[in-house]
Amino acid sequence: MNFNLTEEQHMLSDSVRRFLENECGLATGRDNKSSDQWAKIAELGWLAIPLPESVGGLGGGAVETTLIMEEFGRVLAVEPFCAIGVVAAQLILAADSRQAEVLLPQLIAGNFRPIVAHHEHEARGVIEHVSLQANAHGDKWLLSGRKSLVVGANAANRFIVSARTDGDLRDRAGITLFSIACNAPGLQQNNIRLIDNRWAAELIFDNVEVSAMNVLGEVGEGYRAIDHAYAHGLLAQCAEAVGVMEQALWITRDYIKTRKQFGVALNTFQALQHRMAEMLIELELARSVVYRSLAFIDAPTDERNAALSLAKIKIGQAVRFVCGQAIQLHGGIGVTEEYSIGHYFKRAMTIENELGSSHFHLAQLADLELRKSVAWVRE
Amino acid sequence: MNFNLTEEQHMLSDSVRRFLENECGLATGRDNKSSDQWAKIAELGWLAIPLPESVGGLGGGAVETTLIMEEFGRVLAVEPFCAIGVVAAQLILAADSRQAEVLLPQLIAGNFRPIVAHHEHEARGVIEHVSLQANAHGDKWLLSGRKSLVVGANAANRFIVSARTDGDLRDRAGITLFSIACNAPGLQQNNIRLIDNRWAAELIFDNVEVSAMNVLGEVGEGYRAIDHAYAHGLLAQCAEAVGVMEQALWITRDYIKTRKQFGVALNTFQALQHRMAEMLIELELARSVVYRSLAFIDAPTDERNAALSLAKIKIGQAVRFVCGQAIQLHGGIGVTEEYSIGHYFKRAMTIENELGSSHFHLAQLADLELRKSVAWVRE
Amino acid sequence: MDFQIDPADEALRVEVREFLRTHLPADLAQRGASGFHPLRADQRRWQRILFERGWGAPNWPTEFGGTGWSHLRQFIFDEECALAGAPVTDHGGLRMFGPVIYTYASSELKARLLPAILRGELFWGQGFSEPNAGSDLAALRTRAERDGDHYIVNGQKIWTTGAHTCDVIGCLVKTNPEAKQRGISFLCIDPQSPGISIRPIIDIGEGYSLNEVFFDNVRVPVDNLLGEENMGWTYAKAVLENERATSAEVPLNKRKLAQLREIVQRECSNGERVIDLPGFAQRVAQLEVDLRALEWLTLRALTEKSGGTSLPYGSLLKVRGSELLQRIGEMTVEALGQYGLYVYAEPEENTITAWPMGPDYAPGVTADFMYRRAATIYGGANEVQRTIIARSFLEL
Amino acid sequence: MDFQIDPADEALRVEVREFLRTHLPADLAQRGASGFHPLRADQRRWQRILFERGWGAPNWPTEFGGTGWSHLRQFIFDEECALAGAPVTDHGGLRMFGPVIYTYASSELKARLLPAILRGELFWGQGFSEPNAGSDLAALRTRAERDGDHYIVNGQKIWTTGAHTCDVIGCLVKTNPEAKQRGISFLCIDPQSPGISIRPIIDIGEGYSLNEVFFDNVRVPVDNLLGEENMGWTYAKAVLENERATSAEVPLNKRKLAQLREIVQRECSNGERVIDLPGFAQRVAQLEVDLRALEWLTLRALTEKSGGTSLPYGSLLKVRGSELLQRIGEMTVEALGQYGLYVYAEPEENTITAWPMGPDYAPGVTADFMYRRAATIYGGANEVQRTIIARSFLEL
Repeated sequence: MNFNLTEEQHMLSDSVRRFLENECGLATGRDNKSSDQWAKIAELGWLAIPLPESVGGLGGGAVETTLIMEEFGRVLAVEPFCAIGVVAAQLILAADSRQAEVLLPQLIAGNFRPIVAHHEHEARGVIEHVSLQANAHGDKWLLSGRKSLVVGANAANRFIVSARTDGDLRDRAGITLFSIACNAPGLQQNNIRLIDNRWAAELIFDNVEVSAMNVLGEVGEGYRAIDHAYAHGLLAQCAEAVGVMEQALWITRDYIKTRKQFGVALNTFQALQHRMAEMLIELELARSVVYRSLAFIDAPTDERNAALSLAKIKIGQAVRFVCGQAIQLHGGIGVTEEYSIGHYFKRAMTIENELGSSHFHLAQLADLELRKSVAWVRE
Repeated sequence: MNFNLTEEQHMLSDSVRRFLENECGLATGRDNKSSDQWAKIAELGWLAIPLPESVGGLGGGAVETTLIMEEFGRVLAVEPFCAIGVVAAQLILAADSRQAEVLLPQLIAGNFRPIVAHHEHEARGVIEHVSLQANAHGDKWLLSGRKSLVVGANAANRFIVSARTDGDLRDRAGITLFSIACNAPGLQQNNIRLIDNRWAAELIFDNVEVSAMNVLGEVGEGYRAIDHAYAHGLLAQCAEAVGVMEQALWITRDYIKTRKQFGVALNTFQALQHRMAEMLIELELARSVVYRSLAFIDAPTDERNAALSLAKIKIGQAVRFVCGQAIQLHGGIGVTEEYSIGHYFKRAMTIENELGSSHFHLAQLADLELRKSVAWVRE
Repeated sequence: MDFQIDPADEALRVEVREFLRTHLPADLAQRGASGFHPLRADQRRWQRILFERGWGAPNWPTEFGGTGWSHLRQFIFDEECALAGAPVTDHGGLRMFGPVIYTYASSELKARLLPAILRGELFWGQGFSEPNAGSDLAALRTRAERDGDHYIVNGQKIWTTGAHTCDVIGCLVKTNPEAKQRGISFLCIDPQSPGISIRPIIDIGEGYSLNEVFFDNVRVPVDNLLGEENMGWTYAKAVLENERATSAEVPLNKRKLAQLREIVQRECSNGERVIDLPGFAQRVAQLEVDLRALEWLTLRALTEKSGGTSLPYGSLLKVRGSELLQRIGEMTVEALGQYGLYVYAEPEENTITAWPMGPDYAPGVTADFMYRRAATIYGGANEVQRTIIARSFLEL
Repeated sequence: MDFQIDPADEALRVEVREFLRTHLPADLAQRGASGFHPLRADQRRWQRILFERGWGAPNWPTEFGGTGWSHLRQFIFDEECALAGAPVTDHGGLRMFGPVIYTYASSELKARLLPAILRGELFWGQGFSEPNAGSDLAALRTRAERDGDHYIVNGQKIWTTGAHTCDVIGCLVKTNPEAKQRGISFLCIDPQSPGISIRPIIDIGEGYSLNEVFFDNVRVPVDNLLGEENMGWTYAKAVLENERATSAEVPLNKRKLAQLREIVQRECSNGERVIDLPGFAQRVAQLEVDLRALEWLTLRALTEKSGGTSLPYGSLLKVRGSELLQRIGEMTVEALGQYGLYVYAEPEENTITAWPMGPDYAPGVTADFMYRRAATIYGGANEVQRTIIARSFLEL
C-alpha cells in the first residue's frame, strides 16, 4: 500500500496540468464546436496512457486516468477525454477484443472519436435501463428510440449506441451495442449546452439502419461492457471532482486572504476559517474514496460497483458542499458568470447528477445493507 | 391570530416556573419513590387547568398544557404531570364520559394517579400496535402479555391498560382499555430508571383478572381515545422540549461569557457565537411548530396527526442539536454528571425516542407525500 | 393566544385567489412561475392591474393609495400571488423607497413619486451596495457633493437590480465623508443622466438582472433628495426593519416546493414516479417540515410588535429561508434529471415557447437555482446575520 | 501508487484474528464489546496475554520489547482487537509515555519502567489537562519546584483517566513558571504519595473513569523526571504526533458500526427487522460511506511520511472520527428503542450478567454514547482542530 505517485505519475500530472492551464481555459465550450485541442491531446499520448499495449496503448490503467481527470477538473476543461478516452475506449475494450485492436489505435491517434450513446431519460442511474429498440430486418438492424445526455456528442465522429434486441426494459440480457455514423439517415441530433459549458446531445433514432457488421461484441451481450465502461467513467468523474474541489478551495483561500470587509481581511474571521477547514476535510475524504475505488476497480463486479457507489455518494456530497461554500465565501462576486468560482459549482452539479446522483447510489448501498445477514455483520 | 400570552397565561407560566424552580430540582428522581410533590401540584390546580369544567376542571386547554410543560422542561422536572395530567386524563376524557365525571375529579385532586400502560417494545411509534391479549372468561377478562416504557409507573395507584380483544396486532379496531389495580395478582412490575432520571416500568401480565366493570369505554373501541391521548401527550412533550432547549441555551450563553480559554472569554470566538446563533434559530423554529400544532390539535384526526408528526420531526432534530451543542460549548465540564447541562441532553434523547423518533414521524409524513396527487399539489 | 387565522383574513385569501384566477394573464403567470427574472414589461402590466383593483401597494397606508392591510394580510396576499406565479412587483419602489418617501419626503416629492409607483409608471433600481460595501453597507464611498441646487455624484454601485430598465435609481450616497453612518443620504437619480454608465452583470444562472453603475460627475437636482440630508442611515434602517418578517421568503419557498412536488410526481423512472424512488418522499417531507416551521416563525414575526427585547426575527428568518430556497432548488434540479443540466437561455419575452427539449416545467429551474446561490449572500450574508443574532440578542 | 494491501500485512490480520479467537477470554470480550469503561483487572490480564505472545507493545521498536511493526500493521492489529471486543490496552503507558521513555529517558528509567509496562504491571494515569488548561494545554499551572533530590508538586489536574486505579501518573508540570511552553516537564508521580487526593468525576454515562487529582506539596524524586527538565513540551508534541494517524478511531468506529448493524438486524418491529423500517438502511449506508472515507484517509496518514507540507491528518481525522462516533451512537440508541433509554449501571466486574431487562447487547450502548459526547471535546476540541487546519495548512 503506497499513496505516493511514481516519478512517471508525477510527470504525467505535471504535464497534463501545464497543457490544460495553457491551452484549455475556463468555459471554452460555449460555442458548439468539436474541440480544437483534440489532435494535440492525442499527440500528447494521454489517450494511449491508460490502455493496454495490445491495442497500442502504453499499459497504464485507472490510476493514470484519475491523475489526468483530476487535472481536467482543476481547470474545468470541457474536452471529452472522459467520454472518448475512458468510457468509449473501455467500452470497446470490454465489448470486442478483435474490434478493439482495430479501433483503439485510431482512437489513440485522435482520428476516431466515438461517443457512447447509452443514457436515457428515465434511467436515473440504472445502467441496464435501455428502451431504444433494435429490430432485426434481414441482415440489418433498425434502431428506433431516443438517447439523451450524450455528453461530448458534438465532438463525435461515431456513436456507439446501446439498444435492446431482447428482454424487458431493465433486463441485463438483451442489450446490444451498435456502431453508427453520426450522419446516419434517420438519426436526428439535437445539441444542447450543459450548465458547465460542456455540450451534450439528444439523439432521436427513427428506423436507423445498421448492418450486422457494426454490432460491437455479441448480440444481446452488451451489458457487461457497458457496466465496465461506466464503472471506469464514474471513477474518472470522481477524480475530476477532486480536481474541481481542490482548485475551488485554493481559489477561495486566496480570495479571502485579500478581500476585506468591516475593515479587515475576510480570512481573519474564525467562522470563515472553520468553514474552510471543513472544506479541506471534505476534499481529503473525497480524495480518499477515489483511492479506495482504485483498489476495487478490478474487483468482482458487485464489490466494484459497491465501492463506486460509496465513492460517488461521498464525492457528490463533498463537491456540492465545497463548491457551494466556495461561492458563499466569495460573496456576491461568486455568483457572477464572469468570475471563475461559480463555474466550479456548476461542474459540481453536473458531476452530481450525471451518472446517478449520490441519493441514487445511497439507495444502492442501502439495498446491500438489507441483504446483509446477522452472520455477515458478525464476521 | 395572536401569539401573546393573556395575563392569566402569563401568571400560570410564572407560578409554575416559580414552584418548579423552588421545589423540584434537577435530577430529583434518582431514588425510586413516587413524587412528594404530587399533592402540592394538585393543590396548585395544574391538573385542573387543562380539563373541562364538566369534570371539575378549569376549562383551559392544550395551550395551558404547553405552558406548564415548557416549565417542566426548563428545570428537567421528573414529576409525571404529562403521564397523569395529560395522557391519562385525556385518555379517560376521550374514552368514557361517564367514567370521566367520576374519575377526573379525583385525578384533579391528586388522589387518583392513573398511568397509561400502552407502549410495547415493538410498537416503535405505531399507536395501534397492541399485542397484549385480553380474553373473555365468563364476565371477566384475563390479560396476558407485556407493556414497557410505562413512564411514571412508580407514581401510579392505578394502571389503564390497552389490550387486544379482537383483530390483528396493528388493527385499530379491537383494542380495549382496562383499569387495573397496581397490585393485581398476576401483574409483575419491574421499575427501571431512565437516563433522564424519570422512572419507567415494564409490566408483565400473567392472566391478570379484570372485571367487566373495569372496562373503560366500549370493548374494542379503545383506539380513538388512545390516539387522542397520545396526540396531547406528544404535543406536551414537544412543549417540554422547548423549555429544555431554552434553558440549555441560556445556561450555555452564560457559561461561555465567563469561561476563558487561550486568555480570552469563549464568547469572543466567532465560531462559538455563530453556533449559538444557530441554536437560537433552531429553538425558535421549534417553538413555532409547537404553536402550529396548537392550531391543529382539535382538527380532524389525520390533519392533527400530520401536524404533530411535523412538529415532532422538527423538535427532535432541534433538541438534539441544541442540547448536543450546549455540551460541546461547555467543553469537558459538560460531560460530567454533576453539572447540569448533560442532563438537558439526556432529556433531549428521551424526548426524541419516547413517542416515535423523528425518523419514525418523517416516515409518516413521507407516506402522506406519496399519497398526494398532482391535483392536490397544484391546488 | 390564538392560533387560528381570523375568518376575515381567510376571506381575503379567498378573494385574492379568485382575483388572481380571473385577472392574472396566463402569459405573465407562465414566466412568473418559471424562475426566470421578471421582465419589466410584465411587471408594468401586472402593477397596472393591481392598481386598478386597489391593491397597488399592499404595504402602504390608505392615505397614500395603499391597502392599509395588516402585516398578516400582506403576507397572505404575497403568498397567493407567489403560488399563482404572478410577476414579482417592484421591490424597490414599493418596499424599499415608497415607505421612505411617504414617511420622510417632502409633500412635493410624495405627490410626484407615489402615484407613479402605484400605477406602475415608475420603477426603481436599488443603489445600495458598492464593491467594498456589501454586507458592510456603512462602508459605502459614492459621494454626493452639493453644487448649487444640484448634487454632483461620483462613485460606483454594484448589484443594482434592474438599473438597465428602471426609471429611477434609489441610491445611498455619502453627503458627509467625515462621518460614517451619519453622513449618508437617500438620493433619487435618473439612470439616463449624463455621466452614468451601466455595465451588466450576468449571474451564474446566465440571467441578467444585476448591474454595476458608475457615476462620473452626475448632476442630480437637490429636489431629488429624500427626506433630510445625512439621515439616510436612519431611513435605511427603517426600511430594513419593514423587511424583517418577510426575509424568509416563505411565499417564494412555497411556490418552489409546490413546483418540486409537481415535478417529482410528473417525472418518471421506468414507469414509477420519481417521488416513489427511495428517499425522495422523505426528503420532500423534510423540506415541508422546515418550510412550515419557517412559516410559523414568520407568522409570529408578522403579528408580534417589534421592540427592544424582541427576537431578531429578520436575521433568524433570513438564514433559514435562504438555505431552504437552496435546498429545494437543489432537489428540484436533481428531480429533473438531464433537464436540470441543460442551459435554457433566459427568454426575452414573457411567453416561453418552443424550448429545444424537455418538459415545460424544466426551463428556468436551474437558472433560478443558480441565481439563488446568492440568497445566502444578498440582503446581508448569513454569516453577518448570525453575528447580529449573537451580538444583539444573545449579547455575546 | 499501489492501493492493494501487502499480502504479508493481510497475513498478519489473519494471524491476529486467529490469536484473538483462541486467546481472548470470553468474559473480557463481553465487557470489551459492551461500551462500559474497561476494568483495570481486565486490562492487566489482557496485557499479560499479549505480552506472552510478543505483542505487548505493537507501537514500540523491537529493542524495547515492541513488535517493530509499521504503522499500518499496528492499525491492522488495533482493528482486529477492537472488532473482537478486546479490552482497550493502557493508552497512557503504551502510547503516550512509553515512547517518551524509550526516546528521551535515562537508561535507568527505561529499565525500570518499560518491562513493567509491557508485562501489564505498571499502568499509567494521564495528568495533562487542568481546569484552565484544556484545549489550551500550554496554560497549565501545576508547579514542580526543585528541593534537593525531590520536586515539590502543587496544583491540580483534571480529566485524569484511571488515576484511581493506576500505578503511576504521568504529569506535565511547570518547572519554570516564567516560560510558557519551554518551562514544562514530564514527571512520573506515584498516586499513593502523601499530599495527593483524588476526586472521582462521574461522566454523563454514569461511568467512572475520570478524576480530579490535587497535589498538595507532593514530594517526587528527581529520578522520576522523564528526559530533561523543561523539555516536556517537545516530548508532548512528539507524543501527539504519534497519535495523528489514529485520531479518527477507525477501529472503534468499526466495532460500533458492526454493533449497530447487529442491533438493527436483531431488533424487530411487528415481525420486521428494524433495518427494514423506512430510512434505516440508508442511514446505515451513509455511516458506512463516512467510515470508509475515514478509513482510507487514515491509511494515507499511516503510510505517508509526516513533513512540512503534509496535511494535518491528525486534525482532519479527529474532527470527523469523533463526529462519526457520535452519529453511530445516536442511531444505535434509537435502534434499541426503550432499551436505549434505560440506565444499565456500569458493572464493577467484567462478567455482565442478569440485567434487569432487555437483550444482552443493550447494556453499555447508551452509557458509551453519553460518554462519547466528550469525543468532540477531548484530545483538543474540534473547534481547536479546525483552527489548526485553517492556520497551519491553509495559512489563513
